[in-house]
Amino acid sequence: MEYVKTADNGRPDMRVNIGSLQLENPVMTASGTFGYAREFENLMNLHRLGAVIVKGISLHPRQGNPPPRIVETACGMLNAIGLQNVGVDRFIAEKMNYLAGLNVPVIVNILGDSIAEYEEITVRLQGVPGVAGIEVNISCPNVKKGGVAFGTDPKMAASVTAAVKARSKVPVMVKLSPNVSDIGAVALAVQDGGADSVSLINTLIGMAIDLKTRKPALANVIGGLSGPAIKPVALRMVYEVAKKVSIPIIGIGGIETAEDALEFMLAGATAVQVGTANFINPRASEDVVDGITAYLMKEKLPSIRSIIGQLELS
Amino acid sequence: MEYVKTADNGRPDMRVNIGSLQLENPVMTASGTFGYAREFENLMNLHRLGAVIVKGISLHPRQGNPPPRIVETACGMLNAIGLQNVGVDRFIAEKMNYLAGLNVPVIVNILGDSIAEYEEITVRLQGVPGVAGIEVNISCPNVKKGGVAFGTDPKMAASVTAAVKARSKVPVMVKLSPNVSDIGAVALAVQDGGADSVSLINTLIGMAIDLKTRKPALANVIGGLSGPAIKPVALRMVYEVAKKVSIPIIGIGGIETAEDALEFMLAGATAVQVGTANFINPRASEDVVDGITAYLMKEKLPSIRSIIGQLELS
Amino acid sequence: MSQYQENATVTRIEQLSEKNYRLTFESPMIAAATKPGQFVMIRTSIGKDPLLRRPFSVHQVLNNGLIQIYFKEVGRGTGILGHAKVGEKFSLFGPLGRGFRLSKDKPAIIVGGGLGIAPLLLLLKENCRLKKNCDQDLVILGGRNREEVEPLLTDFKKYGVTVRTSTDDGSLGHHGYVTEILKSIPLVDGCTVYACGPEAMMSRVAGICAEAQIACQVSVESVMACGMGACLGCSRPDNTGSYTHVCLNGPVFDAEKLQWNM
Amino acid sequence: MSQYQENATVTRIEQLSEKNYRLTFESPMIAAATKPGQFVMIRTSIGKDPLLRRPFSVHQVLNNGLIQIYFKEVGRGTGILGHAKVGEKFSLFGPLGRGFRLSKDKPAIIVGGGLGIAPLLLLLKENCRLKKNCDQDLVILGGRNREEVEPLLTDFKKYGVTVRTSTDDGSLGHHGYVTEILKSIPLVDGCTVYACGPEAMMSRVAGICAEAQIACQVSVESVMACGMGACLGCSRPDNTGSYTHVCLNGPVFDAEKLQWNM
Ligand SMILES: Cc1cc2nc3c(=O)[nH]c(=O)nc-3n(C[C@H](O)[C@H](O)[C@H](O)COP(=O)(O)OP(=O)(O)OC[C@H]3O[C@@H](n4cnc5c(N)ncnc54)[C@H](O)[C@@H]3O)c2cc1C
Ligand SMILES: Cc1cc2nc3c(=O)[nH]c(=O)nc-3n(C[C@H](O)[C@H](O)[C@H](O)COP(=O)(O)OP(=O)(O)OC[C@H]3O[C@@H](n4cnc5c(N)ncnc54)[C@H](O)[C@@H]3O)c2cc1C
Ligand SMILES: Cc1cc2nc3c(=O)[nH]c(=O)nc-3n(C[C@H](O)[C@H](O)[C@H](O)COP(=O)(O)O)c2cc1C
Ligand SMILES: Cc1cc2nc3c(=O)[nH]c(=O)nc-3n(C[C@H](O)[C@H](O)[C@H](O)COP(=O)(O)O)c2cc1C
Ligand code: FES
Ligand code: FES
Repeated sequence: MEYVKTADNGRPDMRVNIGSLQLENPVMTASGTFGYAREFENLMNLHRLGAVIVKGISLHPRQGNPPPRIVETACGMLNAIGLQNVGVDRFIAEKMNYLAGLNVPVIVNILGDSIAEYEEITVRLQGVPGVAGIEVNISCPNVKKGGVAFGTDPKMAASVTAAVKARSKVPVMVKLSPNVSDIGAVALAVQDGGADSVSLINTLIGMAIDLKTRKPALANVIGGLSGPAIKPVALRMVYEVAKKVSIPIIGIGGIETAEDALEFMLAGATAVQVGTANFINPRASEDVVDGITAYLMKEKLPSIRSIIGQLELS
Repeated sequence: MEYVKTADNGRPDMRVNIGSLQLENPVMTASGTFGYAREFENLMNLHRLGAVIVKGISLHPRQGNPPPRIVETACGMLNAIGLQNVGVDRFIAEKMNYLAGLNVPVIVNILGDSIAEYEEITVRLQGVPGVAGIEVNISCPNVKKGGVAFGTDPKMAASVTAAVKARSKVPVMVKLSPNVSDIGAVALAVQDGGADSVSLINTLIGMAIDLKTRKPALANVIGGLSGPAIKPVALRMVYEVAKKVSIPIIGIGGIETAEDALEFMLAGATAVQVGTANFINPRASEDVVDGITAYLMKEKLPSIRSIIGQLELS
Repeated sequence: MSQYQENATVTRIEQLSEKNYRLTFESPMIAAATKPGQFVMIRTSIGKDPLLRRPFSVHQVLNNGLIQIYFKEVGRGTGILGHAKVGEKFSLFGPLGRGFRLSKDKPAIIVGGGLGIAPLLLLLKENCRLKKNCDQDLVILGGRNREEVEPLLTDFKKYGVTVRTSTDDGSLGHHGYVTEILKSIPLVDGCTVYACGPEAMMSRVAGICAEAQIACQVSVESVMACGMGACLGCSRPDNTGSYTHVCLNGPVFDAEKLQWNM
Repeated sequence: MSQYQENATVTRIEQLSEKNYRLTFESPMIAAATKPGQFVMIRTSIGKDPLLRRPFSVHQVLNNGLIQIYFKEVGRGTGILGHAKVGEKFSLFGPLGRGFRLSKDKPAIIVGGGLGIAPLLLLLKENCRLKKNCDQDLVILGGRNREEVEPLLTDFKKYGVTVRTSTDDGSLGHHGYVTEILKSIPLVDGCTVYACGPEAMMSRVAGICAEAQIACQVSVESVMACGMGACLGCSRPDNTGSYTHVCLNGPVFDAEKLQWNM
């Protein structure tokens, strides 16, 4: 990796590379927690993000699950949105124009029910101005078909990766599911499949029950657990994957503050994604950027890259 | 199952059967969170428990991990006790006498590095007065050898179960790890191996980092996540396993109150274990017993058994 | 459509009945931007539990940048707010959502049940300001008992509007439901019914208005994570067989645009 | 060895320096049972976060069932306690652990550094009560600066004992460490040193006492989940190459029984 020092303004160098993707800073927004970015334009400075990852896009529009779709749990939340989205064509037509106008790389999170669907979405996204990368969601627990299997079986994960990679000119990030016995094995398979990077973790599969009604709290019965509650699991998985793969890792799971983000980077993440925290503090991702900068200045570290993987084991 | 109504005192019938084990109520204490019960004798009425499960016992004494062994996380905690225990012989000699004097079934949680070790501990526990059951820990994430593999691979899990079962005259409960892709498959294997019941979940593997020192917060680097944070994952797994197996299920994970316990029972658990909550409220397990009784009376339900698995799906 | 995160200080606490509270916050930016029917998301804890913000309709906007919410203690979040102290600060985020569409010359019938009364005071205020004179308008407020309804009456009556009441136990006004009052009055052509209350009540109001072929706007609830369109959690079936989102397209909807279980 | 969970009311709050507070609780059962060096576990949140109780040495036992803790605001739990209001209730659990072993006729040298001063006031009180006269005894208190040490001096001095002080910045007493004072005084045969403070300080005290061959009791810390022997989380290397548990066998240990990094 080669970083040209553009300006010597005394501020720490926040740039990181995710494969060929160069980011001004390591803070992205997690898919499904930041809408299509525009929702946040009055609430924060979108241009200060490292990258924007948009809500998962499928080949055809999806209506999503009936309500209730969310329920709060201890220090976390469950969601079963059911991947509601407008489909790749309307996404390109209606959302990409605005996104392309942002000064930050836009990464499109995609999901399919079959390898053919993943391929087709990838093909349609090629050449669309503003699409800087693809994040392949092989881990969504909410849809009965596809999702779970792709992310759980290393061979399947490698196949999807290879299929998307073969059709993509932009870098491919594969998003791993935590609901597996050996996430390191899946990460390795995905690396072998050609992934430029891996992001982790997606949500843990969970459930909540309303004792009053004796019904599941979510209409979909099960949902994805996110938020601070899952951070210890996410950190452990990033650490585990970092020992296995050589491609960059993007850490996700319960990140609310710069401290959280820096912990993920110490564990081996090159960048991070802020998810559920956006709901609680719409400025969370920008606050994380500010906080990392402040930390580096306080610690007199010239570059964020000197943090990555620097966990000290005694 | 056959329940003789002993007294018609207007109070709900709290009895449940775990295979041939008859419990006065469905509330047990989780292994490793209740010492050897005696620690709590001045703090609650031990005789009111459904069962006591003691700290995991190995063939030989184990010193456990260096400190720090615990760290708090969002709505949870990580522990890496490292299965410190006095070994099965000293356990029998020093602890069982007191435990046998309690008016409640005592279930001994065991763990080994090999099938032979599990067998040997089982053999030594046979005929010891007061030992009402064995809980086989195939899921502990803290010890490098053994633990993880047994709980992750359905075949291995079945083998351990069969080996212990073959040598035990008392009922065998197998405690499942949540760190797997398909807990239903492991549960089924364990049932096929002859388990009388399954208990779940053990802790999720997690990690915490101290940004100030840039070191892992636990000396053991990784540890087991417990407490309210994991409850949604535990509930989901109980629900999933209940759809697969026909043997009784004991629900564990973040249970603090009677409401929590009742949710697990709706999801399909015949009984529950109270773990981390014992640290916060030493009376937690007795409070859960009281709370369940109060709930049944309020709802005018004559028996706790009418709750089990009664989750309403619309 | 500007929204703000404000660290708002509690300036006044009124316990209006056993579980119902009215809190006044100093929140000048949100106060200046709020329209009737919009809501705020309030962070109730300093820790990570309860994690999510809680949605509350803006009940009143007062001078000097003050806003009020009127709420019932039903769980942990509202429990924390119910025990707030003057001087305490909470993070408010808003104003959010689409509020009521007011009309200068159409008679308004404002129907509130229980805590659904909350957004209607600001609605009435704006309605009367717009019309200068609102003596053609009617307010119907209902609740479980006198304690729940009476404390709010003066605030509504000060706008010179006719206020009728009902209570489930008959302790104040009509013994029964607000919908029975609504049903009993002549619904003049061109008038608009504005309603907020329990789902069953609104469903009934929607039915009455559909039958009488008059406009009906309802403010509905939904669980919410973000309150601003980012999570897609607040879905509600609409009349097309698809879902609409309460935080973005509501909380106020034309009743006919929603699906009702009648 | 009776322990209690008590819902204790805060009756007094003293901010002794920038981050250091002294809280008085009405906790009659714990107050009656506490011996010097024992501690209580306090639940700081009403929600599930922070989840675990926090350990604090009992600083003083007063009349009328009151106990005090003296603590520094270092994180979320102590942050909540630092912002407590008179009348607020917290769940206290205690008394826990093994305290100091006092002796009626041996001179005592009591050495406290920083927040380690907390348990020493009750120790001194009991020590003087036991001996009737403690003018042979010596108290050495140290801290970062005058602000940290001075507010506690009157409380210690009222027992008629000699109190010497040190501060890191020299703003009060000896400019340097308490261990330098300890080192500089003659350690009479048969006296006991009681110490509580930062790890490095206690390690040094243990070394000085070992060299002088006099008894030394230290109160040490450890992360704790349960505080009562159930979790085995509070392990600390002892002098046998094994682990001891701070909550059960401590927090007060004979210094020679522990492993020290010197
Ligand atoms: C747009 C909007 C505006 C609202 N305005 C008001 C208002 O002005 N005044 C007011 O009192 N409430 C209002 N609510 C409802 C309010 O948000 C909930 O009462 C609150 O979130 C409950 O939080 P809690 O932590 O106290 O309850 P929780 O601990 O989360 O839940 C406790 C109990 O309350 C129930 N509950 C949770 N959320 C709701 C809800 N949205 N409606 C009804 N019951 C619920 C739960 O099912 C549970 O049984 C509004 C909701 C929305 C979506
Ligand atoms: C037996 C015993 C008695 C104690 N008595 C006192 C006392 O009388 N007065 C007092 O002020 N403190 C005392 N402590 C320490 C006190 O328990 C901690 O300061 C407190 O738990 C911190 O909680 P927190 O939520 O504010 O900090 P957290 O948010 O948990 O942590 C914030 C920071 O404080 C550090 N920290 C956490 N625990 C400790 C600890 N045990 N010691 C030092 N730093 C810690 C963390 O590493 C972190 O950097 C005692 C500890 C023990 C074990
Ligand atoms: C409401 C919601 C919707 C989500 N939708 C998606 C999605 O469409 N695609 C995806 O890959 N992940 C999705 N996620 C997962 C997040 O991107 C993220 O991986 C997860 O929430 C963990 O991070 P957090 O704890 O910071 O939220 C969603 C999460 C939430 C809470
Ligand atoms: C400190 C600690 C020690 C534990 N030790 C054991 C053990 O020895 N054997 C075992 O099977 N589980 C052990 N567990 C796991 C618990 O029994 C339980 O499965 C887990 O904590 C989840 O339940 P909870 O969330 O209610 O704590 C331990 C848990 C904790 C917190
Ligand atoms: S609450 Fe998040 S989209 Fe409506
Ligand atoms: S703190 Fe749990 S055993 Fe000491």
